[in-house]
Amino acid sequence: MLLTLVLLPILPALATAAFGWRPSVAWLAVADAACLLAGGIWLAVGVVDGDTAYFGGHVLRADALSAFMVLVIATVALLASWSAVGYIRTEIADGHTTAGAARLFGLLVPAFIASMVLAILAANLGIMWVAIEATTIATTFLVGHHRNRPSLEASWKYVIIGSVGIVLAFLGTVLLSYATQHTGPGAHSTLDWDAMRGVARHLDPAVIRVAAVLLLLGYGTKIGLAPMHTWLPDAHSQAPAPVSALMSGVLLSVAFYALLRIKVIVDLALGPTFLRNLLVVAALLSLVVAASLLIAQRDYKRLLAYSSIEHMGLMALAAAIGTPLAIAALLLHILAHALGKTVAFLCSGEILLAEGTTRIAGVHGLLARRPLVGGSFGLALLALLGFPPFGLFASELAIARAGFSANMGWVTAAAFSLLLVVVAAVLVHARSMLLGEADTPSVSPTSARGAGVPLVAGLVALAVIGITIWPIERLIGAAAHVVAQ
Amino acid sequence: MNPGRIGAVVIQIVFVVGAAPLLAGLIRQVRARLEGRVGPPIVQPWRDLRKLWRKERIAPEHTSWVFLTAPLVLVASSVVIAMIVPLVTVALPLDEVGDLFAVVSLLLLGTVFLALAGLDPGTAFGGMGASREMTVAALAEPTLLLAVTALAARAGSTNLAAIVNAALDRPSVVLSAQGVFALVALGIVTLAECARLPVDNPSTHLELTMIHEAMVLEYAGPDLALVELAASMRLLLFGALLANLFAPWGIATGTGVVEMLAGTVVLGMKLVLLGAFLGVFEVFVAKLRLFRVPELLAVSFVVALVAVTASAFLGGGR
Amino acid sequence: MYSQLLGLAGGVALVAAVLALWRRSLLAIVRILAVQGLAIAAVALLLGVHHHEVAELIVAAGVLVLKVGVIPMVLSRVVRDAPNQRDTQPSINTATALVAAAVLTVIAFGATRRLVDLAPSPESELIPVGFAIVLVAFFGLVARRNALTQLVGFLLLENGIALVALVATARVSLVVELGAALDLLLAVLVLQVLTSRMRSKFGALDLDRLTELSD
Amino acid sequence: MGAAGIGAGLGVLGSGKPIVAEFPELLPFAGITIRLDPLGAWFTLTAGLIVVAASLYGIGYADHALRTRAIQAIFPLFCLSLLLVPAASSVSTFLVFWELMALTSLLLVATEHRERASARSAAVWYGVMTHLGFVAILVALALLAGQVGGESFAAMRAGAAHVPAGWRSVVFLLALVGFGSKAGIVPLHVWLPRAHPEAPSHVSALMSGVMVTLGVYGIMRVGLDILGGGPRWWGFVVLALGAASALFGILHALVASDLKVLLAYSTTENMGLVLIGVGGAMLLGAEHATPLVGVLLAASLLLVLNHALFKGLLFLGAGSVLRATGTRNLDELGGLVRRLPVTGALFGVGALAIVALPPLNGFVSEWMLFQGLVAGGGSHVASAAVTMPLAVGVVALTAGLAAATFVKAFGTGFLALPRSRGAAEARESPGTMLAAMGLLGLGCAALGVAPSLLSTQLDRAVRATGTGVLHRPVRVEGGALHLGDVRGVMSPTFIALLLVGSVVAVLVVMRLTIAARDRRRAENWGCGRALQTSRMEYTASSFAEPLQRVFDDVLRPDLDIDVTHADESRWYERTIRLHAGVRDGIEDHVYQPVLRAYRAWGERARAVQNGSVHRYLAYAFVALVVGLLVAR
Repeated sequence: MLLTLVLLPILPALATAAFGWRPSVAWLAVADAACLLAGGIWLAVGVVDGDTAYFGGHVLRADALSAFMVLVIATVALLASWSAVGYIRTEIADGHTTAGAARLFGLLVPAFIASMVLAILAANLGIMWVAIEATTIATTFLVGHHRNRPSLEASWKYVIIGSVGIVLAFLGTVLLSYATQHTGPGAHSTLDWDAMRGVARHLDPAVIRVAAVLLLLGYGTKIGLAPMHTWLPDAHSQAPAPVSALMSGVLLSVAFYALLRIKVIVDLALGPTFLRNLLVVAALLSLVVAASLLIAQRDYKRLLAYSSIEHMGLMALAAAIGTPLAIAALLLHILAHALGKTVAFLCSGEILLAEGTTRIAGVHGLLARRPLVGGSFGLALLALLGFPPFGLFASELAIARAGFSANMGWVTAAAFSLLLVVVAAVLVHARSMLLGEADTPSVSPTSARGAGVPLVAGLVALAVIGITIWPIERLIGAAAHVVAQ
Repeated sequence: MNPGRIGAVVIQIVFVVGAAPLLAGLIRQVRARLEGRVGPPIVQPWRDLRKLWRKERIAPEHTSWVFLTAPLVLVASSVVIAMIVPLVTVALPLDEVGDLFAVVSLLLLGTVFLALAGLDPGTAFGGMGASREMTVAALAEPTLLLAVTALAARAGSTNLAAIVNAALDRPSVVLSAQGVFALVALGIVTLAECARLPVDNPSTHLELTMIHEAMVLEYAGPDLALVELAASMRLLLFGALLANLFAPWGIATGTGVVEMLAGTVVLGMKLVLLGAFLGVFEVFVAKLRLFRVPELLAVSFVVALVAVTASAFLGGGR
Repeated sequence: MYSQLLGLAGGVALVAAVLALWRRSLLAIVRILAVQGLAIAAVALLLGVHHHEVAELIVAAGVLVLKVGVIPMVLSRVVRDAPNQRDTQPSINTATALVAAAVLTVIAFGATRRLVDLAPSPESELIPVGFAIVLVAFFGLVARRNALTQLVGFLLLENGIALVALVATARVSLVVELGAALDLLLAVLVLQVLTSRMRSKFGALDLDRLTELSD
Repeated sequence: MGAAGIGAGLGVLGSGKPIVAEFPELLPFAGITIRLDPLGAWFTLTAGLIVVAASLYGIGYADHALRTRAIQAIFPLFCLSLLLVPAASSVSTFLVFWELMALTSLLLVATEHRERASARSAAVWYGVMTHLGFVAILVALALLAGQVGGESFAAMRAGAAHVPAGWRSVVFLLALVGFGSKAGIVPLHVWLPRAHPEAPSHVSALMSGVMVTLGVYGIMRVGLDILGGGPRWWGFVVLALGAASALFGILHALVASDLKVLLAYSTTENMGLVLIGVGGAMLLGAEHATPLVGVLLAASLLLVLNHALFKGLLFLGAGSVLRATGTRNLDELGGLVRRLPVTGALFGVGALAIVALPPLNGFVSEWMLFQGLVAGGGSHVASAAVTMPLAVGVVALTAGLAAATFVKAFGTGFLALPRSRGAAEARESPGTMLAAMGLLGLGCAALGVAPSLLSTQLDRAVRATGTGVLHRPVRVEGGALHLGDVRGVMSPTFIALLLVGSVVAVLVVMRLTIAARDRRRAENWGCGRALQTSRMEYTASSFAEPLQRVFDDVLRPDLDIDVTHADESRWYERTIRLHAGVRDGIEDHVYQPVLRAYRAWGERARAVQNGSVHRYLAYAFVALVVGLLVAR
């Protein structure tokens, strides 16, 4: 079962390899993502009561947390691949993409999704690391999809900074293993998460401290926490919109998932304070950076990227708080952010196709000219700013409550004050893009038919989880229980 | 409600309506004498009113119902005040209907309607008069309310009967510092509200200086009569209020016929004195420049504020 | 003898990292990388021999092929194609860089002393060396302006980590080790492809030109 | 929906029993818990009344505004959130409704973004200010919830007494900032005169009439009910803010020439008055002068309801004017009372009510406020003895200026001659709009004439504030209004009767004694001029000029005169252009520097992300070194 989940996403890649990129293959990817979603639901039903599923001894494992993440990945994959059908078709029609690049796209996106699923389901922290590093490799060429100077620059920065970060995580993983080796007589080194958790209380604090720093820096790079966030705006703004959606919506969260797994071990070994302090610093730094750079932002895709940094900062805050409520809120935040950011990036893709520019100053009166895309974009931005009824409101509210209950009032207050700056900045930019009269007639072709479906579906889902989460409430509860016991 | 108390109300209305033009005439007479003129007789205002009453009713072009209702409201509000303010007797049946705040608001109601009527015909003078009137009213209103507060703090109630009774019981509270302050403040406001010198000159028709007269420029015939009557009623009411609040002695405390007659006479005497004083005063002051008027009102505001704080600190009658 | 040899290999690796900071010729830097790879392979070999572990021997062979053979070869081919074989002026001058390297080494030793204390042995004595290589190589990454030197810097850094991984964990599963190596190889290939694309788009490998994306 | 609100409000106020409902499966991690107590019910009632009128109005108004379906769908959501905010009984529930209200109103403010840039910038101002408020409220409530270990209002109420005094004050001040920004309290009012005018008028009516009062609700709920009052200085702060808002608001309303801006500033003024009442109550509450506390709170609550009625009416009237003439500028209106007789008359009613003239509802609440303040000044509480008279002075000054303001608004807008073609060709609005206004006008009159209609309800609401007010602060006996132990008595009913009676009496006398029955239309006296045109009229700006001159130290008007000279000689002017205006001083001196700093910060921050991969790596490198040093 678990193996199927890992291999399932590969299917469209094989099809692409065989037939090249064509709409039918792209629709296969959509169907495939739907299957993945179904598989995720099936998995979730199995583990919702706190059970753990294994495959091949201790190669793959899935508990509620993993099942939840699979659901997130599958949901975003569904939306993104749906939108990719029209996106790539339009790009080919406009001459922005060659058949070869499209084929590469069709190959790499499934590989990317598969490696994310592997990272989630890996029982071994080492394999998890390998899978996450694999995502970097798979996405590098996706970032460079357009093969022009900016995208090349972005992919260089992405791969250099990302790789440097991730090898630090490897170093940290090695140190974890080193520590497990010396927990007592007869101990042997392991990277199996269950086994590590078993011996976590006996791990050497000094080693774990160094390991924790390295792992935080390493996975923090992939998560996009300041000050290792620097690649993120470039990569997310240059990648094709469906890839941006996947990267921003889930890749960051998958890295965060890795950090959560680490956190369990580290907290057991050191108590919660050490990692909490580090996370608080990273969270506040991320929020400061995101807020500051949003103020004078000129590019709407970069704006979304900084918004991702902001949300990762919030998640880091939630992780720092670490109470069951905070972790549950963190998970909901992951899901909600994934949906919101996916919709926002998909909209940005439509806008780019239509307007031919990613400059904020180059887009006017979008609501008047393209009500569907403009409206979806606006609503997605509002959702990302944390307005109800969207899911991010519920999760941010819960994070705030958890923060104040956990005696982290000052930090939480500071974080939410920074969110105010974010709101101000984003609203100003949204005004200049969305509002106003349609002064210039739209010259470029209207977006592909059906392009609005994933947008609306994403927004509806986002609103629904803001209002009620009863279908997945137990799953989230069980998943939070994995992290915060 | 016994007939005596209803009678008291009737007496008050009749007194106010009847004596108001006379008071205006008295002031004019005093002024004329002091200026060395013979002056019109004291009943001249009544004669004017009668003359106006017989004239044709005229509505200027472009005016609306506001213009027509304003005189009615103006008179009606003054009549209502006449019914609830203790002028002749303290034992009014309608005392619970309104207190000093209500009186002030009723006065303002009239002012507002008159100002609106000034704007209604759309002439430059009407607008100018309304603008100035509201400027003065806006600044006089707070003084008035503060003075009321000072008086109320003294008596522990804003109801007029209570204030007057308190002064009757303990004359000392009137003859105190805060009493004097409140008197001064109310005096100044009276001049402003009734459009007397030095705020406004009731006898001028020079465009640049007039306030009240500019507003009512378009009125003619019976409507003008109502406006003039109401203006003099307001003057009388203010005067009577001043007199009864600061020198209530002589006012009837019951509703016996003799008692009330005495009260009426005493009130008449007080008003004659006050009118004479006002006449003399007007001879000796000149009209202020319009933009100096707010300064005068500011002074009265401060004085009223002092009165209030003083009464709060000194404990007043409590 | 075993511990001396281990120490020697570690020392060579560290010195290689420092030398890479100093040299400017691209070719020389690639050679330094190969030397460092050799030192790492030697460490793996020593470990394997000493502990009689076949797995370590396989790792040693893998390291030898990858870090001494394939990667330096690929790189030197790129270098030979390069129009200018010398790195441009680094953004930090060499003297300062060398002093910084010394300071970083001290920091690395200081920061990892407790790691050695956990299980003092000839192997764990190399952990600080590995950390020092990581820091020095990282510093080189920051200081160098050429895409190729940055790539080499990354590999140096990775070598440091590989050294730590070798000496710190006796039996990290082979799957993980292989997976990691494969990933790195891919990363290097990706970087190499990017380098050639960069040359065609930008005409040079000067990273200072990569500032179109800002804010 | 509005009717349901009224029903719920009246039901709770009538029976005194709260409506309780829980939906634990809604709103992740919190659940929705509803408990509508009499205090909340008072506000729900207020909201319900205006919602009914605004919705009715919207039927006719919608062809003018709210063209898209999406926007039309938002309006009911906004109404719903207004009705539900007072019913929330847990932090999360409250905040979700609160933000829903903010979001929907934000979208409604932006409705007319295609037409006007001012609507676009208003939306941004509003969005940011409302979020500022939200953050403050969130922090305040979450902080308190964290301190007491429960997020239901009941738990917070029970636990608040054990929270250290310092934290209580922090909570209170933050709540004051948050709710104050919603209530448009100076200096957090800047969004209000921007956003309220830009929204479609029936939305303005809801925002100005109901939404801002929910800010007051929040202050009452948190300050009085949950925290149970506090030290004396809380009252001082609220009182001072209220006084500043009242004066500032009315002065700017006085000089505003945009009808809806004028109304918006007047909202700030009225909220200031309400807060004077609340602040006075808190001040006296700290001294245990409970009977007066009840009186002042009753005055505040009644003013809230009254303000909703007349401000709703005025905004609806303004919308009707806007629809008919296409302009909100008073200097371009005029003569509308003949073109729009019903709108004109109803606007007049609203104007008289807001000036607090008998026999309308504004008078009753203002009278109660005065009585409370005067009695408070006379009480033996030293601090109150100093502040209350000052508060009376402020309220009094405000009342005077409000009279001038609304005489200006009604007089120049509806009377005299039309000053533009739009005004001259205005057409009366459809019946639904007029009915909506009529409803509110009726409400103003009914509450003005017979406050006994709601006196028991008001009484219950006051006692639900948890200030220990046990006896009845408001009683109506024999038509007369009695307040607690205040000795002042007044009967609005009788005043109304006497006024009407007197008018009728005068009419009868005139009818009996005057020979001439008909009126003759005659030309105005033109002082010798033949021509009488609208150009000669006093405009709104000129009307307010004398008072502006009086207060120019506060208002600091701009005055620019551009003179273009003729080529031949500089003694002959070709054109003279006068530009005069009053800018919001708080905006210029408080917000603009902040905005400049904000932008400068944004520009400076760009250097962080300058594109250099070396710099980026350096960040990570420094992080690594620092991290390793920390980990030691």
